[in-house]
Amino acid sequence: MTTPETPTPAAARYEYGEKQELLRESARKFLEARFSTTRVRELLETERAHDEAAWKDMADLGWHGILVPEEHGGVGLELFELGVLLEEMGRVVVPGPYLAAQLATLVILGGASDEQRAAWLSAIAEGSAIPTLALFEDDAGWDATPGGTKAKSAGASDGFKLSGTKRFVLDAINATHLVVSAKAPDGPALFRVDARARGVDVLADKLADETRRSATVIFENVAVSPADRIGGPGEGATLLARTLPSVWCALAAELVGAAHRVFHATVDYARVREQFGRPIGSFQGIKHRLVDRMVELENARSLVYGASWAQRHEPPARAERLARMAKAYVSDAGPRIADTAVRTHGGIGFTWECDVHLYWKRLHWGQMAFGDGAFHREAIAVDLERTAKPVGGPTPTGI
Amino acid sequence: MTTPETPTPAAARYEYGEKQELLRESARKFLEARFSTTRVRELLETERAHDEAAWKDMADLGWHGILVPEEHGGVGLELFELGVLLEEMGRVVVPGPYLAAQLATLVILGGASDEQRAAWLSAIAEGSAIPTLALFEDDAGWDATPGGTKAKSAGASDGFKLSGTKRFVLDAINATHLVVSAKAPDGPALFRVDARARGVDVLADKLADETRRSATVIFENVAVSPADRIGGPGEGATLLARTLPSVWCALAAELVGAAHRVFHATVDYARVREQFGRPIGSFQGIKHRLVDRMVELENARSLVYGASWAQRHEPPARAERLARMAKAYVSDAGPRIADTAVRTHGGIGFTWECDVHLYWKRLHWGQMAFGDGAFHREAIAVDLERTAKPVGGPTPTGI
Amino acid sequence: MIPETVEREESAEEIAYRKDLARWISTHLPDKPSFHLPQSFLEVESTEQCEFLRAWQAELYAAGYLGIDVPRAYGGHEGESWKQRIVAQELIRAGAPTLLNVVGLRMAMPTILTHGTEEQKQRYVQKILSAEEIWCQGFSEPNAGSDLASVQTFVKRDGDAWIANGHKIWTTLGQFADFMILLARTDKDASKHGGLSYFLMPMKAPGVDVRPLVKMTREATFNQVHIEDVAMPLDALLGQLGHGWQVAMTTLMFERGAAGGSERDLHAAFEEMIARLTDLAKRTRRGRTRRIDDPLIRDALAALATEVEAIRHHITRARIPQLLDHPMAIPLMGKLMGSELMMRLHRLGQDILGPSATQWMDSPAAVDGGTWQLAFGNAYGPIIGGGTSEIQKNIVGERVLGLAKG
Amino acid sequence: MIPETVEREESAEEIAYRKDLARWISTHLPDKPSFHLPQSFLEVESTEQCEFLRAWQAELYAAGYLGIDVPRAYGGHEGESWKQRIVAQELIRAGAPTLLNVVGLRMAMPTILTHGTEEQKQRYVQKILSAEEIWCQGFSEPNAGSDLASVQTFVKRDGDAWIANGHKIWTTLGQFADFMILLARTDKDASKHGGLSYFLMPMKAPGVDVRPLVKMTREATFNQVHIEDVAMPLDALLGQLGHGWQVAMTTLMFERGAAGGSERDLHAAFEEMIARLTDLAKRTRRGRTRRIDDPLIRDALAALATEVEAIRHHITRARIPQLLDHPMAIPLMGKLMGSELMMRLHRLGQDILGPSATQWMDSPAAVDGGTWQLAFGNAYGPIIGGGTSEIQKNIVGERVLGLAKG
Repeated sequence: MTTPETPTPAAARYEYGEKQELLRESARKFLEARFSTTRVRELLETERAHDEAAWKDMADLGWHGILVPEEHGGVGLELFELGVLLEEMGRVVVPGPYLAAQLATLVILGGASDEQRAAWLSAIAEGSAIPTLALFEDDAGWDATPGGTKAKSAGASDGFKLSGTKRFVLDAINATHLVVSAKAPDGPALFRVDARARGVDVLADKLADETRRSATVIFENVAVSPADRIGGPGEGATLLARTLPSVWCALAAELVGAAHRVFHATVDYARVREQFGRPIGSFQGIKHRLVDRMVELENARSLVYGASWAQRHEPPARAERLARMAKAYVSDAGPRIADTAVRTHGGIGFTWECDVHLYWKRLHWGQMAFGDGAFHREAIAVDLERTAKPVGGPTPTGI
Repeated sequence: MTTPETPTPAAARYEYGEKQELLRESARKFLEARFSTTRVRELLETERAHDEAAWKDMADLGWHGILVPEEHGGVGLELFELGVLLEEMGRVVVPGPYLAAQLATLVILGGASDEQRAAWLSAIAEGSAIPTLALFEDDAGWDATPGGTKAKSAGASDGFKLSGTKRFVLDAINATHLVVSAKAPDGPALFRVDARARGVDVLADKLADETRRSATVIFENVAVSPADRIGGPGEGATLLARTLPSVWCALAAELVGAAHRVFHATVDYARVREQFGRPIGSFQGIKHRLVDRMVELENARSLVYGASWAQRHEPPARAERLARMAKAYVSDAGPRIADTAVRTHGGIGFTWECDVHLYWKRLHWGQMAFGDGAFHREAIAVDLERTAKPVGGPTPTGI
Repeated sequence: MIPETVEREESAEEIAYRKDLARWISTHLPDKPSFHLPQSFLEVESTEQCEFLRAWQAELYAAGYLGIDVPRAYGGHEGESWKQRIVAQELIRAGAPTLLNVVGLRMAMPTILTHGTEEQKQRYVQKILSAEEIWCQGFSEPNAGSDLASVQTFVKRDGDAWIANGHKIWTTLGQFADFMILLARTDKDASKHGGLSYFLMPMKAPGVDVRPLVKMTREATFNQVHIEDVAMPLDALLGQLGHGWQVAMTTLMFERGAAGGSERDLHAAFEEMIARLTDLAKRTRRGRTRRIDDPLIRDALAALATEVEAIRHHITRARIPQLLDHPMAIPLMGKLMGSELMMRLHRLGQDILGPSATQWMDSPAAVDGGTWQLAFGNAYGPIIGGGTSEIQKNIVGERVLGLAKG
Repeated sequence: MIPETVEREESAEEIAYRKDLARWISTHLPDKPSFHLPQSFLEVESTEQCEFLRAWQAELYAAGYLGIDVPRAYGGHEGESWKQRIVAQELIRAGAPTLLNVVGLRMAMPTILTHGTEEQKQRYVQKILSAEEIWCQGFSEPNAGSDLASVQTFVKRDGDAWIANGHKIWTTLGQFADFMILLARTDKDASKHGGLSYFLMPMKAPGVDVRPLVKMTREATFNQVHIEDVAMPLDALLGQLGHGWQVAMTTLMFERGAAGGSERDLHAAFEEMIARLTDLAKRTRRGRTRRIDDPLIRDALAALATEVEAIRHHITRARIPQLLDHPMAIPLMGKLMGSELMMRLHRLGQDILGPSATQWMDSPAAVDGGTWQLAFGNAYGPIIGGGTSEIQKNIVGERVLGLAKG
């Protein structure tokens, strides 16, 4: 019970070896060099917040194709490794469409046919195609059940005509392709639509998180070829149900990176800032709150790692539960950590000049994106209820 | 904007004058003399936890008839004054049926006919009749909607036959009369039933709060005379709806007294107990938590005073909302204050010897009694929704 | 519109005053200007905003609705103070433009009335009420935030003048202000608290350099003020030399609402906020479900409404010494309770909005023009300004509960 | 019953071990005795409880399920430590009686194995495993709770003996114990921390007076121990003279789970707790509504299940140094996180129960015999014992985050 742990067989759990650590180190080096907060602040003043030079260099690093199989020009890593990369991106609150493209790629990889993979993936890996998810609607929840967007049949050979309005489409203004959910005559469907197609209208949002871009996208009789339907007839909803958990994990990984960075910057500040002749971190009012946030940050990280691994290695119901847990937890812990950061910094934490607000806004954006905590917890409760077995009284408290 | 407040006309708001302060002072003097924690601990070891000598002395003080009009031998004060008295009782975690009797009296006063008042009230004021409420059932909520308890007609002149099971009947073992809700052939009804009537079976609970007694009461074909029906045919539910808010206020007043006493005992302990060469109250970990609890305690007190006053002086919907707010708030604040008391006392706070647990248990009992916070908040939300008017954006934060 | 909940507790005189006032406001309320109007005095950025609000305050003053309880000798109306509170409430309820010169009204004026000479009162008070002269506060410094007594700005006597040098920060309205209430060190050898004095510094004097600071909301509404050899007349000193700490505490008492009826003003804003959140939840949806129908939202809304109601009843209770354990308990906890409650109300607003809470001002996808998000960000102002919540908890813990200093 | 969630991460060898063990437990589980069995070793009151649990521990040991990773020389089985963890998990899942000699197993044994002489290891370890000798802890004193280093119990050398005098408190199992791990002052002139030493004190020696303390649950399960001129042999000293603080820190590290795999044991208990709360909410009602159908309960349950899941993944992550900011971050926060989470789980249990949570043990109206309420009250034990949550936060803040001492 007391001697150090003997490692259990490596195959059974995620390992974090040289490959992952190399990826992290090179990512950190690149991102810190290219996305200093000075640079991030420059980019957020631009319309598209998209650093095209950095984007090309990321292609050389293989990042766009991190999930794309080698036969299509990618590096064929898994969600877990994408998470490592996104965590680093979150640390520097990277602007630009990387997250959007990877989230869409997760869905495409989950449903594309061999032909589609051959046709689409190499451009994604090169960075020349930038897909994004256009799933949400005013009258539909975060579960991406298709709402009012309809794909009418436009005759057998002509494919579909797509009409409807999608909200909160991440980086729509930077995207080359939109992955759109819609109700087709034969059931829920998912389409890949050229962002520049006739009838696609992108109305840019203005986000509180200025490092991000999103938009409302209106589709008006947009012609879609049958070759651009992802998944078979009627499979759109199940395909989303299967792939969204990975999307949540990836998003949560990015948010954990942001939370991690702003938390540790806050700890550093509490160590040096003095008031009443002492570092403010020596006051329990500050110290204990920081420890509470540390526990939350560590919980979030462990959940994200575990959930990311689970998407490939655990049964779907458990993988989904874990992904929801990771997203739900970081949805709530992120803003709390950001709040502690502002409060601990005092007046300076409330200024534009101090970087804290960049993280505060990113973490509040993340709270809501792809479902807030309460949304995911309701689904977790369904799963808990489903799997609970009849048992007796409480477990002991002093074990 | 800045000079001291000019008092607004006294008639418009509750005053707390000589009468109330005299009542409080005499109550405190009597209760501290007669209900030291040594005495309370003796009483809780007895079956009925009922100090009959003190009960008789309370009659002489006029406490049993505090709400009973003077023409029936009482002193004819209001709920606000009863609250003052109950707050003092809560301070010493008084055992015995006083609370139970007053809660039932509030309901009786709200619905009894002139004949019933003449017949019943003087015995209550004397302390020889001890009524209690028997309202709750397994399958009914805290709103006391009659569940499975039925009052069958036993022929026109013979009154009713009552059958059913009531839960959590406060001080049933000390009561002489039970105020029972039931479904009569002509609608919801409320009856006063002799606790010793044939067919009444009292199964004592064992409560975590050992200063309290409650029971499950089973009624099996209990004969009830028509003269013992409180309110007219079909009026049982509206009568309860009208009187329960006063019951919640009275209960909340008692709980505020308990919370107040244990909070200030905890502050006193934090001022004298030293660790690391300093009073523990000098550590922000303790200090800030105590301040948080102080704010909650003060909120609870103000809500209880305002709600108690409102029952007689504000329109029913608002009076009900305030009563629910007072009970909901103290339901949650009470256990938090009790939790802080245990934690601040450390190991000693977890012992039987230390009085903290008496309050901890009373406040946890109070959390659930007559509806927990969530139960009342749902009803408050209904009222908020009903009364909300269409308005615009947020109010300013920096006013 | 007179809310029934207030009416019921009021005398006929109060009700009549409220009705007259509401009528006056409804006929005098200025049209919305073409530019964005700040939600509070903490958010005044542009000269056009400043002048618009200055005119509105002047109109209120001219109509007898400001300085009601201030002596006539200093420009006031020498009336009953409850009227001033009703004015504050009704302005909030009517959604009237914010008052501009709030540092003057809530901090400088009461401090001058308490500690000032007759000449100082005559010189300054009326122009505060009329907004002819705008005031700002010069307490905080980069290294004196929570630890206010460690200010380093130094004022020395030089013949018939005081000469000030130093660096103040978080100076709201600094870019428009005519005067600053200045806390400065006048004796470096005295004790930390004993070496301070309190001045009324002209902001337009040579050597005052106001540089904007931008908030995380992108609003440039507070400033750094660099003070270099600024000369002040001898009567710029308020109170006695070396008594600056005590004078500053008076200011903070008034700022924190511990000395006026400002809980009551606050309560009107909170009550309005509950009404607006309820309304927001009724007109927004998640999927096809109205937010007001989400039990988690309902529970949170009811819980916050309960706390708002508690503040209302604090006001009634605070009149009665026998119902208070400590005379300062309720006043001293006001700033802590109020600022944190307002933050939680705004957090609930964000939860109600859900994904549209990610939208900023004037985004096409924003609800109510993104003003909920702006106000949410700005809710940090009252939490951090005037002593953080941690400082407030120390004050309450030590002064009210008698706990030892840390 | 092997829960699928654990199985999936395990090797074939682990799965096989778990299956064999589950089979062994199911065939050896003792019948429920006529008396109440304590929910944990913290709640052992009577001799019959003690002897029942002693026999069960002895049986587990004899079957090779205790001391798996302890050297054979000291009575162990010299096996792989993952097996010991699986044993802990399966015992919880099977609802087996609690282990009795937990102070011995989790505190005394690892400390003796770390700091003891060969003779001490041989003398004590095997009898801890077999529960032949019961241990208790003698750290806290009435005036040394959070401030442990201020203990005043004094041990002086007298010829061939150590003579102890003092007063210990909160001594769980003290009434049954054969030995106490004793932290005492041996040098009054040395520094507060430097004057302490660590002893293995025989409890049956003359001068040891054990007086029961009753908990708020009415259980008499911990004690005050008055020590009056108690003579101990020279080899009762563990570690060096004057190094008691360091040895005690080793003990606390093991107690707090910072040094073994005890998060994993804990996780099994937490996971089981989620299952039991879910089940409780399915079989209890408020009015006609199942508690599990209340959205507030659902949300709280899912939130707690998420935190339980996080603990599980801490274990996986803690293997990988690159994924830790500080090597002690996860171990050191274990006690804080675990004890507070268990309290919150129990609070949710009370919320689910609602009015029936007012009922105590064996009340006819109690659900599950009132055991939820008993366990709720006892959840304060782990929060306060072994260093309160405030002390834990200081430790984590200072050692992991590098914040200055207060």
